[in-house]
Amino acid sequence: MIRALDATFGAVGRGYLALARTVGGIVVLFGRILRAMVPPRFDRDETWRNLYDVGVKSFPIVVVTALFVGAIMVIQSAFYVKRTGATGLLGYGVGFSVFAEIGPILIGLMFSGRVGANTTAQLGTMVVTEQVDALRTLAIDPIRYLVVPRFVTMLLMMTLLMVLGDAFAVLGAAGTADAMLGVDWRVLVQGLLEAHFLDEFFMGVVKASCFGVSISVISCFYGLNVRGGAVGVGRAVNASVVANAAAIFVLDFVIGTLYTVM
Amino acid sequence: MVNDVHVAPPAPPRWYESLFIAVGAPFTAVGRELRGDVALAFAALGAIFRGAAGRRAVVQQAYAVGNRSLFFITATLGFLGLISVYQVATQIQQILPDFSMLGAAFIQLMIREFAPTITGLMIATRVGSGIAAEIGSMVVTEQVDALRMCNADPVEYLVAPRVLGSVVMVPMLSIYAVLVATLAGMALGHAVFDIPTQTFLSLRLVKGPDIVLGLVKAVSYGFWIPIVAAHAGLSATGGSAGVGWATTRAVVATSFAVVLLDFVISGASYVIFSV
Amino acid sequence: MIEFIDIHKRFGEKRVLEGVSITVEAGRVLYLIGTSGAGKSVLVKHLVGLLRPDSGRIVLDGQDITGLSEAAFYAVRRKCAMVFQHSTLFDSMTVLDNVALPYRKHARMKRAEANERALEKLALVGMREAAWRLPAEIGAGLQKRVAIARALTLDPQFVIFDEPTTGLDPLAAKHVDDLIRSLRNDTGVTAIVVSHDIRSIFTVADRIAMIYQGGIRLDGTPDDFRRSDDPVVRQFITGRPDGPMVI
Amino acid sequence: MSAAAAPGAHDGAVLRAEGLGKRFAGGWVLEGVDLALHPGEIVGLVGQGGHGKSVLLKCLAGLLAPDAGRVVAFGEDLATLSSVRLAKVREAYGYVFQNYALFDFMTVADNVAFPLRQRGDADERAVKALVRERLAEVGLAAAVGLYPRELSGGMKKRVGLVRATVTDPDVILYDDPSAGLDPVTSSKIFELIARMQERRAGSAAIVVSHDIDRMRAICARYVMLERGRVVFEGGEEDVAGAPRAVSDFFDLDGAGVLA
Repeated sequence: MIRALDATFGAVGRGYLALARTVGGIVVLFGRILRAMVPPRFDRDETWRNLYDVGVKSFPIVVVTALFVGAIMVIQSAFYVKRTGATGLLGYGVGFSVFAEIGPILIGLMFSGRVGANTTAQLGTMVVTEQVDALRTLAIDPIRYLVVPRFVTMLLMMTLLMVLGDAFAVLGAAGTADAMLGVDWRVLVQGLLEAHFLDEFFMGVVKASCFGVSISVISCFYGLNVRGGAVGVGRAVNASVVANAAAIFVLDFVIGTLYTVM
Repeated sequence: MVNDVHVAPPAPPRWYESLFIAVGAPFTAVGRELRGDVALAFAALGAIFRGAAGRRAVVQQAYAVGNRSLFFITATLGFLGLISVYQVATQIQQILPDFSMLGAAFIQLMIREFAPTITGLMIATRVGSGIAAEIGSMVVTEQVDALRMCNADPVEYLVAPRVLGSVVMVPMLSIYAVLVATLAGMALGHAVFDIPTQTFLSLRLVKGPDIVLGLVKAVSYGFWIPIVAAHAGLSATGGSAGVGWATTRAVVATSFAVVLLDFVISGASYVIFSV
Repeated sequence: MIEFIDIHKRFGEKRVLEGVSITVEAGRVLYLIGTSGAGKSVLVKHLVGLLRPDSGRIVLDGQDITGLSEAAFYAVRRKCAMVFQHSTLFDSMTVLDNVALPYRKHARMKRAEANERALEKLALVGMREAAWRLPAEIGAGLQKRVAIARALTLDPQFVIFDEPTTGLDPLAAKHVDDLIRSLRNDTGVTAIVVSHDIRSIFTVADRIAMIYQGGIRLDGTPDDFRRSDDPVVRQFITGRPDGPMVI
Repeated sequence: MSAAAAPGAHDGAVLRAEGLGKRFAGGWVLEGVDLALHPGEIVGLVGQGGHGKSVLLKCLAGLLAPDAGRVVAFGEDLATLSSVRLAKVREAYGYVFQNYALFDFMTVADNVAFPLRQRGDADERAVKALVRERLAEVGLAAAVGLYPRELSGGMKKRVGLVRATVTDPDVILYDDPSAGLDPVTSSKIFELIARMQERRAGSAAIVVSHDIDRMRAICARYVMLERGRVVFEGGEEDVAGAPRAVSDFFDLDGAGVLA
């Protein structure tokens, strides 16, 4: 009995220790990134390449996700709208649920899947093929050269993509509302404007920038800590997307609560 | 040895060429991807109906998909429940403080939409990338070729058990997700907004079709996630970079598949059954 | 001069190095030999700070570098370059960009100037024509030469080669051997080469040290090795399948 | 093996490539390769890195489908076989992979037993006994219960070798069996290859390697590939008359470094 208790608590304890180590490592990395950013000397080539990679490659998936999110929101409320005839609710719903809640979460998840996983795979591959060690032997600091450009890029791109995503979500919602309910797009936009949509819009963008920070730090952390060859890279990508998803939900809650309290 | 190298850099494509390539590439890529997924789905179904998936392997995979995702689903869906109730209740409070319908609407929306879809997305992330990483590293370390040389069909041996395990476990996890999110939402509603638990726990709005819709979604995510992920893993090429790209591709493709399926199933059910 | 003094290193339960001492004199090429997993690569990685010893000291050109911080090690790495076993070229960059990177990062050169200097280094290893290709487009033998060019960009005094001919076909291996030899003769670098390619060892080395079971089994000239009657050394250099060696 | 048809139906060759071509995105990797493997011989397949040796081996095993020409094994064109028939033919093959390709979720013993169990007709006790015996033969009796990740490179190579040969196949394909190993371990591996060959008289093998010195001991005939084409075929005695690039590769005068 005591042995069983011991085993259970041991496992739980070990789990928490591992979690603490990971979170600690991520925080330390975040600190090192910030320190490496003063003085702000970026490698121009590496930053440009990343801006292009991240921006261009995640553009289609963000657009498509946003269109679908807008559309699905309308489909979900179609039933009520049809029964009650309260077409004004559509715009309100899009503003509130898409701009402030579901939009940032889904776009954050997609971004972490596309860009975060990619970053972990890239850095992880560089670690197991000893390219990161090679950088160090060429007396180049991997944090400054590899991580800082990715951090800056993701922060910037996630914010921009969120703004873009909002626009496409409205488009998707308007298209679906027109096709399924015969509601004119102007009605939807009217509802949106009446519903203090700027508040929600800013909240969504703030969330998105925070997700950009967490995604970049977490995926770089898992990438730089890969061990054990090709198998290790795959495992690290897996762990990285899981951690990113968890972080997005936790951050979303924290920011949402802080926002309403303030 | 050296004489086969260029003397000058190759001419870069003209800007309009790169534009066409950039616009066209995603379509051809998605097309190719879909064709591969569907072919693999048929192969896996064939293997399942032949009874080729070993019982032990299926149980093992069900454990990997289900039990080992419990903590993750609890955390993410729990927070989703907290967030949604908090946000919606704050909104309602500003208009008129009548929370009587909040719980009922919340539970209905969870069952038909959020529990299966967010669970699906989370499983796509956790399990999808895991499957791609496992199978991808088996491909680049030539273990899949070794399986074939030993007369073990990789689809029977690797894909079919994962599909079966996931088809069973994703609906289970979705049901579990409804409970977790509802409990979290109810606790928050009670603590912050004084909503009585009996008022919150109302199944007034939940109709049969909602439950069917939620389950259909969960089952189809459960089927397609391992297929899409395994396809990404099996197409891995070359070294450690290959496994990384395969895993990345799996995350994107499986998440995307979930969003797409959600749209298609929700749309179809509205158009056909008006629910 | 490079001095390893009584280096101990273990990974978890596994003791890899148990008191290794080696001295390499300036301008010489030392070959470090031993079975796979004997700790040859582990030893040389201490010199560029990729690994830290559990005990013992490393002295480079009279400077004790054992306890240097990661930041302080960057100065050491400028004069001590390393060519890795798998070339480790940055695969997203062209051959030219790979070699020009250290110039751009350290000497703050303009792109045109950095490229020009990089092309000079590439010409040194006979790879100027391949400058605009990506690493993946050229074979392993050519990648190795580019990696050597990149390691030479900061004009290092010391160069470490980790298994430079492993996995190369005989012709490519011979090219790499010739490069190492001409490097010593023309620029006077001090080199440590980790290898178990018997042919390269006996055609290039000034001095050979054999690591066996955590310590140095024999340290001497190629002739010392040819004449040695230690059964372990004999078995290794003749490559006989049976003998006293534990593998 | 049951898969082998009567000799004479295919002029004695167990395995034959006819005008074999394979194309990847970058262009042709193999072009017009003709090759025949006769019972009882070991052919050394040599050439520079990245010039198509591994691809050729995979085509010969039916792991890659050729884009031109055909592979005939035991008198049957691999491309025309049904999956059931192909499986039957593959039972006559053994394949030693370059990177070991051990199943990392199985113990050493299960890895070796896997090809036997896959045939379905074997008695479990006989399988276990055979696996133990074969592993003991290569000095791995103590490793039966270990997982591949707990083994050194040389040990993994030996396990791969035993797994490929435990069914006593007619054709064994070795993809760079000594890559990255030190001289002593390499010699051990080549010694094992020779022993496998002796066990089953009439079985044939192709060995891909850069290790010319060690191949001399076991190969009677060599095939050299350059940019996907066969540039040399013959025994050691024919090297002298071959083009410079070939004789350089075999480096006949370089063997005396120890003298």
